[in-house]
Amino acid sequence: MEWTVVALYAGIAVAIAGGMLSLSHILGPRKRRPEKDQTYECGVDPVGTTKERFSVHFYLVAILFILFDIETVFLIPWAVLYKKLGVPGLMEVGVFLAVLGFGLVSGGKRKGLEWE
Amino acid sequence: MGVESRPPEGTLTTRVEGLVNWARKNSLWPMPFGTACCAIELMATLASRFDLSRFGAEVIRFSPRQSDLMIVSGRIALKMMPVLLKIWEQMPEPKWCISMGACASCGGIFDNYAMIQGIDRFIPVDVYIPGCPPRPESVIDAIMKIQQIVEREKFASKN
Amino acid sequence: MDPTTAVETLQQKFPEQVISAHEHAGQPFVHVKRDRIVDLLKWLRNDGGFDMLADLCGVDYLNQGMPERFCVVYNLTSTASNARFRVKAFVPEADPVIDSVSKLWKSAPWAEREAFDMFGLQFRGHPDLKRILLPESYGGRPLRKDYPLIGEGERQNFPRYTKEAHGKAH
Amino acid sequence: MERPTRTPLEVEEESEGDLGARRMIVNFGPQHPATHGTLRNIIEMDGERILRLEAEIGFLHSGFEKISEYRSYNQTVTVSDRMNYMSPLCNNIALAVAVEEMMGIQVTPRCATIRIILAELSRIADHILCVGLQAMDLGAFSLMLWAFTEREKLYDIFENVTGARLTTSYTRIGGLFRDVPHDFDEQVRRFMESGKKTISEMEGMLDENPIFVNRTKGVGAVSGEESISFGLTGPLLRAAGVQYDVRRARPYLGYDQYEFEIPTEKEGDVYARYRVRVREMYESMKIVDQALKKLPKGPINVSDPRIVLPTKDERNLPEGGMEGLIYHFKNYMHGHGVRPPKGEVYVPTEAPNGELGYYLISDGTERPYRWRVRPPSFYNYQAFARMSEGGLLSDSVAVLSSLNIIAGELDR
Repeated sequence: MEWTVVALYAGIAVAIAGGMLSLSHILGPRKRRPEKDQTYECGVDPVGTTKERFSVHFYLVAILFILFDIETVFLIPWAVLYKKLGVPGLMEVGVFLAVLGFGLVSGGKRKGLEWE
Repeated sequence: MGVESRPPEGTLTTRVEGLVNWARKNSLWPMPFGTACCAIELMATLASRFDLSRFGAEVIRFSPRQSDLMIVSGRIALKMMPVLLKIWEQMPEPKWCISMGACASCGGIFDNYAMIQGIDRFIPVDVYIPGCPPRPESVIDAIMKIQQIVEREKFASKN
Repeated sequence: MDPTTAVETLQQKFPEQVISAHEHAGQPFVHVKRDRIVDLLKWLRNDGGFDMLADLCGVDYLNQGMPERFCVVYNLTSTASNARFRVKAFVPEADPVIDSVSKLWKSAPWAEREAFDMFGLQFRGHPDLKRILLPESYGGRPLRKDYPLIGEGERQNFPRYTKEAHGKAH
Repeated sequence: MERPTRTPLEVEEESEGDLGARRMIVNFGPQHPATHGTLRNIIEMDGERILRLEAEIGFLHSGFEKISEYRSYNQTVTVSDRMNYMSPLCNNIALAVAVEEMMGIQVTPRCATIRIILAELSRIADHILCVGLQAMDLGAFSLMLWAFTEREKLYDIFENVTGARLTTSYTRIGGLFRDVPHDFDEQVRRFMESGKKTISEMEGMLDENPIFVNRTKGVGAVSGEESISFGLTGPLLRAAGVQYDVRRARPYLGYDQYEFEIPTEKEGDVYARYRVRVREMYESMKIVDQALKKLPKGPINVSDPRIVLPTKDERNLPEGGMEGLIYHFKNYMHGHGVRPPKGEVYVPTEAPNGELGYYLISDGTERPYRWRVRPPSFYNYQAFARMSEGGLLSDSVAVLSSLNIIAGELDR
């Protein structure tokens, strides 16, 4: 019984998202012109090319972001049921947060968060 | 193949047309092409006293890709004209243009070598707002006029 | 150093450079030749105490009876003694070139680029002399007195987009 | 004239072996939310770090100086308030002061006091919006709306006095367009209470706010000597430790009869500029208080008919007699009107952004021979490249909004 609710919920989500995208794709008028397909760069002709190698720092920043983003995602189910889980639940989340907190602090120490 | 390109016949399309126009009318996303003093009055129109969001038009988009109403507020110099043309060109199709203020509409007090004497010489303008700078009330009146234009838009005229 | 003593000492130190000294509305200023303008201004800055170049601009004295047609005006300020002083260097129309003072003040480069843009005055030794206010492909020198107010048609010279044609219709 | 495309900066080909990222060129261009106007910066970046920044201006060059050579002095007042449209009254007053100094006119005490009140009010209007926009650029959107509600109150005052919200064109050579309405001081006092409250709220929101402090402290710092060499003036120069204010250095309109301090900081970074602007707003309120208390009665225009229009009854034949009519005619016809003697003058005044100087050359006719404006934004923006090179891209956004560049004044 539990799973039908989840499936229904997922189905509605996909329907809405998919519907918006496909409808606008189908109904939207498309008038392609060379001028319109040029990349928008503040209204002037683009300068330089984007097919360059990016600095590795961007990758580091992205990974750190994903790490702590997922951390908050995992907190949500606990936050919903924190009354029922009581103290043992709190302990587990404490450990979870401590491990990630330690990661954050050590990353900060090794200048991972600085841009340099 | 857009919703307009299907050949309109009979009442069916008028209802669809009416619905689409109603939706477009109430969610005009302005592209503020603000250069000079009129841009400050445009900001005053968007601020809390003369709130433009009562007309669904307060979502200020600075990229032409997501906007359908260009408000040219301020004077357009020689160097800025190519930028204006490129941005007008890069806006997706159902697009309208407001020429706000005397400088954008006819060059205003600057009848000299450096100033474009009215942007309607180069891009199609739907509504002109007189004034230097126009009061926020007249900017809101212009937005309402644009909404009337959008309301009466026929699909046949589109493709 | 207040302006009046600055005028006298200038006349002693650079006798052949200073053409004449004037005063109007309580503001003394001096007309100089363009040859040793950098040393003159360096002296004014280092010993004269005029540490800030408030403004640098060009003037077109077309048949106004001035020593030359073009003139570059240096408005100097002394932030310590609040004194103001003005040096006007004259540049002949035949060869409108003068030494750049961008080595003395960092505020000079853009002002000189504007004088170049508006009057066509060349500045020898300028790091990057090109138009600043008008597009690079602009032909004329607008602030010259013999340049028409409404320009020479540059303002109509753009492609025209119309709603029906949905594309360039020029 | 084909479209002037910018030749891309030559990017040296780095040797194949080097694994480092090649330099990326970003366009911080004319149509951009953070530039508050039509400025363009071509930025050469290594990752987020800015290596070289080249500013390009002129996107709003409207030929002010050329059209002013075809107008009489009183007509150029309308031109002057289209330059710095954040504080138009300061421009009008600066122009009037310049021409009056050239002609040696002494304005009436009432006119001088009204001008000082309006100049300080428009300084508050300029600073409060600059702080609001700076906070908006760094993420605090609500501050911009607070700043705008205060500005709307100031618009009401300006509209009540001059008839226009923004392009006031209020001053005339030797006087003012008209006298202030009777409820002027009570309206200004009402604004001052709410203004003080809002400014202290904005201060409370930003002063110790960790995000604002981290984003602004130590960013774009310039030393005192370097600011003087760059020709920086106004809040930028005072934030770098140089106590230089034209109202104190070269008093005009009777600024020397008012006590007010010149707020200065030492670090010269974005946070110091914000602090100087906020403290300057309080000083301006102090000046307006003192000026309101001693607002004298009396005429607002100089009584010299050659310069100022005779009043209506002076013009009508029975009372004013023939002279009134003749002076009215002379004031308006070509070749007559305000004609300063042959000569030139450079008069600096303290605009909110810095020293706004008018360099006027008169050849005896009623039209200026050369009408040169020393715009503070022009020289302040020149130092932008020096301030943001070496920093991160997001720092350059903070620096740009701290310079408070107004494109109308920048490109003239």
